[in-house]
Amino acid sequence: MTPRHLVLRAVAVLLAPAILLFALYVQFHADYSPGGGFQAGVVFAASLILHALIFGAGAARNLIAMEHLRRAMAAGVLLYGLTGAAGMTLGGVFLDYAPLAQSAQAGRHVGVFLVELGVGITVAATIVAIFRAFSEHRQDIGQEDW
Amino acid sequence: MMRRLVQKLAFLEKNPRRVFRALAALGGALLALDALLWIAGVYKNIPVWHGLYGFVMCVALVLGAKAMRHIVRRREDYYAPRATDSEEERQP
Amino acid sequence: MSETLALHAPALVILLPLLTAPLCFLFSRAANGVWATALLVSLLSFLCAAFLLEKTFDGRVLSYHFGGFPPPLGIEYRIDMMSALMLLIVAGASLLGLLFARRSVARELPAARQSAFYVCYLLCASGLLGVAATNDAFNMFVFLEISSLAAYALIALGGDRDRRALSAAYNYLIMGTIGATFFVIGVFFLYAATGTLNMTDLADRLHALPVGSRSLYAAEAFIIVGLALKIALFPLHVWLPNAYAFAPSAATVFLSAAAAKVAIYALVRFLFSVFGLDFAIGGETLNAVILPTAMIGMIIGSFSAIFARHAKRIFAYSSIAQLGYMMLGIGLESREGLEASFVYLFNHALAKSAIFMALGCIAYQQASMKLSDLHGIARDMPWTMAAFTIAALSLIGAPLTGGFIGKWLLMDAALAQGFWLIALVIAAVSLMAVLYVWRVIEAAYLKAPTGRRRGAPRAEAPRREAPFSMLLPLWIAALLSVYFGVDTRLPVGAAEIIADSLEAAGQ
Amino acid sequence: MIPLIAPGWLLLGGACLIPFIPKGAARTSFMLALPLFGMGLLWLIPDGSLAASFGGYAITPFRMDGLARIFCLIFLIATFLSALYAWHLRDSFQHVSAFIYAGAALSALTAGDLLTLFVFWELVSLGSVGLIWARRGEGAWHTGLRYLIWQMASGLLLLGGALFFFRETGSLAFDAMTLQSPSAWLIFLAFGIKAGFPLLHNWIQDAYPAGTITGTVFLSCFTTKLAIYALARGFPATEALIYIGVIMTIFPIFYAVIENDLRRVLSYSLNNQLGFMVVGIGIGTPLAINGAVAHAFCHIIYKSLLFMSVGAVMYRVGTAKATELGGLYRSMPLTMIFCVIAAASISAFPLFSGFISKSPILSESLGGGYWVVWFLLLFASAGVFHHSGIKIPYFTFFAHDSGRRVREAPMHMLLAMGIAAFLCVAIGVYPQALYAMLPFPMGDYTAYDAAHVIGQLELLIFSALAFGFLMLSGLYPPEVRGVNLDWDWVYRRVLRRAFERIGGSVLVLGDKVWGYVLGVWGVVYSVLARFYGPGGLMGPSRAAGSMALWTAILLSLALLFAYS
Repeated sequence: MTPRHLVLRAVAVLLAPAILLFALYVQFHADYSPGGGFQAGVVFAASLILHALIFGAGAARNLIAMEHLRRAMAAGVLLYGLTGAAGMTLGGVFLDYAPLAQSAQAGRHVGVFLVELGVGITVAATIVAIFRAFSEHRQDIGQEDW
Repeated sequence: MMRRLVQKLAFLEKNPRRVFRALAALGGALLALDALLWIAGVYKNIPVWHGLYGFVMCVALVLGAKAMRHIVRRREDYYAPRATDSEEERQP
Repeated sequence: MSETLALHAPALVILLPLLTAPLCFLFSRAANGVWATALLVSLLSFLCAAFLLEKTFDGRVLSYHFGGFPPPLGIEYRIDMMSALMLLIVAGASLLGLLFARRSVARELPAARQSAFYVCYLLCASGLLGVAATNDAFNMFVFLEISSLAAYALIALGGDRDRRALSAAYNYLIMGTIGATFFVIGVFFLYAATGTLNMTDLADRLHALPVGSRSLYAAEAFIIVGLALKIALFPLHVWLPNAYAFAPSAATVFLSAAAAKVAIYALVRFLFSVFGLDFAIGGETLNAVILPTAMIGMIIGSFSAIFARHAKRIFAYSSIAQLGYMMLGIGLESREGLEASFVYLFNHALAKSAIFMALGCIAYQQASMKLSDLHGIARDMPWTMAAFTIAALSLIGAPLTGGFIGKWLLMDAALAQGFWLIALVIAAVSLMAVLYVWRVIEAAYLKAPTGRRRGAPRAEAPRREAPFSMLLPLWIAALLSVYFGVDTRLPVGAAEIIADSLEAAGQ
Repeated sequence: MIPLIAPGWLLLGGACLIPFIPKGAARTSFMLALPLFGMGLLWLIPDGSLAASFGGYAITPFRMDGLARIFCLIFLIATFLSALYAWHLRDSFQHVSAFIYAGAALSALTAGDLLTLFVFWELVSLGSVGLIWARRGEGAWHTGLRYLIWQMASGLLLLGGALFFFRETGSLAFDAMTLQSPSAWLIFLAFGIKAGFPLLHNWIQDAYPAGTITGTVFLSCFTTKLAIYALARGFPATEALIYIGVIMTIFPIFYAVIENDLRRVLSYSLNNQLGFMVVGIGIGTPLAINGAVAHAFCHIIYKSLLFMSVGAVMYRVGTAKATELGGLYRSMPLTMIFCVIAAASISAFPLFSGFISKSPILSESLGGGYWVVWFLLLFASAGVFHHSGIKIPYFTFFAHDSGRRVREAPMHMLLAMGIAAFLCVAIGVYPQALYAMLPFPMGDYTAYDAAHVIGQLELLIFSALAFGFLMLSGLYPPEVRGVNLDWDWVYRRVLRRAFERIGGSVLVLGDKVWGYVLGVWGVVYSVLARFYGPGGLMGPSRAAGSMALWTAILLSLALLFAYS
């Protein structure tokens, strides 16, 4: 296979880590500055999608298997839910983070951090998965089958 | 006991007029008793009414029904096959 | 312990299935394991719902504040009698459906998709439970979407057996999305006008607003139409028959028992609790719209059922007719009407799930659900068809079954307002139900079984009775539908409380 | 002490157990024990009622008082006798049907409200139709359906009546009503169907001869007498009933005279006997009601005895048609004796049960000044004797010898018939025992005074003479095979033909119209298909597009309503 679009590939290789880093920034500074799990997840996914666009579906599959994406989707939701439930078991109500640490404020820090992380993971994984699903779609029902 | 009963009935069956005459005699006796009691003032019913009425109406009933039969009777399989009666189903 | 449970039950009833779903997705490969987990969780959820029902039976209202933020700031779950009854119906249907599902799913779905089925099932259940529990309009939308998306997937899973399931799911997806969009547009209008999403708070603020706010009228119109789509109210019912007919049997059981009912609940919640009957589309207008559409839906649904040839589709159309009954009670806008609707809803959930379970048992034994292929099936599957007959009697409204009390109350409610015509339509549609049920009974009991079918998809073993694990939930549902026809304390008692509170709110 | 289980519920519960008991002696003993237990319960249960709530309505699922008690007693006796008569039967379907039927009828007797009554009223229909369907065959199937439609119509009328009644009065209690509101008329009609009112009566003569041998014995006991009970409870002293009842006593006797199928003769005679009871209820004095109730009591015994004896003949010979029978006294003398006892009872010979129960009704019609009614009832009494008293035994056991030599009826049938015959005589000889159980006190009333006894004897003897005279003179119409058209001809033949005829022409017309519709639709479809069809403008699925259109229409309507 001869390498083509050398410029694009070079730029993508340079950009991708930066985008990932930015995604993490948006993720972890969300409680003080604009951002949050959702936005971070999208940004994160953008880098993976960029990778797939430039290097092709095969490379993307090698990078992260669909199986792992699915797991990540579920794991993110679970992280969110379990953090909420943890507040519940420790004496508060669902999504009440105050009991998570010594002081209420510290608890809320931990809680929001974990919850946003869960959101971020799920969103990133889902968006990549949707992209994959479309890009790898095979036509298995013909027009006339309807 | 049953056998004697059956024999007696068989005798009566062969002599229907005898049965009829016995019945008529019983009826006559009843009419007489009815009239006597009425004369004696035991009750105030109209005497012999029941007997005459019963006789006349029964004859009328049977003759009326006989006439009616001309209008309403149809062959037995009139409603077939959507009807059943008191007979074992016959094989076609 | 009881106090802790009372505190958390409103959240637990939904969170249990909601969190178990991704858990199952993450960790389990074996379908049986996922099934067992789902069953356990459904049971716990059902117990929570029963507990909540018991707690609210004296008219008490339980409130749960998410994250400790009091309403209207935070999201509130508010369990009153109506919510509790819906929770019980959904959780109960989910439990019965899961009991039924194991063998049915193992037969109908390829091994690779069986775990996915249970995950979607749990998600759908948690979504429906969430709609019933939440008191936050936007949160309701979210749960509505969770349940709908899961339902689309559930229906599409039938595609391995019958490709038409895919198209049915697609249609449902389009229509469901339109419905949800309309709903959320309505909610946004409300939010724009009042600045709150908490429904209790919404009701208060709406009534404080000057009359004649146009955006509120639009909001109500959008919400009614959006939910009508989810309910499959005539003429927006077209997606339903195929969706129910081609979904996997276990999915049909659950969806038919719970999905449309929850949408009805949401509609009642908005019409009576949030807007109130003196609002724009209320009172006379609502009468004029809902009553005729409900009646036409009843008649058209019944006719379609009479002429349908596919056993599952017969009862899918019958569902449209039956939903018409429930809407009729709501359209009457009286205490009696609402009471009748909820009793009907409860009993219909039982009877319909039993019927679809019976059909599922048949589907377990033979691929074709065409009426002509069911000839003489009662000889091979006597227990299945006996339970089917019992449930069908309840659907018709025979005395001593749950359906009877529902129809009786509905007719009584119609007569109470002098709607003779409606009472007559109810009676006529019941007779039509006799007709379509009779077609199935006739095929199953009276027709001689046809010989080997030509071109049968696979060499079929002789038909046998369905396995015990499928008959058990079927008989539970069938017997319950008789039990609640005799001992009416639970459905009628609950419906009375609901009607009282709605009447109070609607004034 | 109400928590004792009601006898009817006991029988219903028993009916559910029957299929699980092995066929044979165990099951039949169980079936005999049920009504005996029921009698024990009946004895233990005091008067009173049980209040309950059903779907928010106050109902009375159980009520016991004098009227209900005596009907319960006779229903239990009848169940016992019929079950004994059916000892030989090995058909689970019939067993269960019969006991559901009997249990439902008993439960309906003790229903204190219209809703409960309706429920068991329908269950009576369902249970009883099984006894007809058990004949198995196309004819029985259709007859059963016709029967069921009549019964269901009665049930629906009752349901509608109950609904309206509740709307009018706010209560569902089943007590005396007056024919002044639509609800009362609906309920009246519902009772009327089951009681065999004129023009609503045909199901009796249609269905009862179609039942199985043992099934018809059950059938003859419960349905119609339940209706009599309901009329006595709901519409006592309703004058219309007197005239309805008189017509019921008169017209069936004409049919009974010319009918060939003896079980159908008995069905007509049953209709005629119901007429006497309806008249009694219509007169409505305590004595007349007592008479009606007592007549129902005696009637159940002697009518079932008649059906049993004819059934026994049918069991041995295979037919119950007068043309095929005759001379059977040689083979079945005991059956003959029981049949004659029943015939004497239904004809109201003194010392037999019919006499002591019919006299109060006749006396009261005279006492109430209904002269014409009295004349007609007297005529009907003579007629009863003619067709049930003479015709049934005569053509079965005597007349011309059919040459059939069969065995006597089986032991259990003889036993059942013997008990019934004993009861017929016992009640006739010692009526005070029955009188004491009647709902109203009888005072010092006695049927046995000279006027009654002599008048009745005279009537009967001269009726017999008339029969003899007609037979000897050859005027009596010979027995011939055939069916006689009754009112049911209208719906079984005329309406059916008309329906087929009209249906045919509608179909022809419909085909033409349909042709045009299809033509137009073809054009419309091709246009629509261009837009909605596969690959068309609106995408691959037509349904989604049209649904979205509907959504838009509905939304605009809703908005229109909102802004209007």
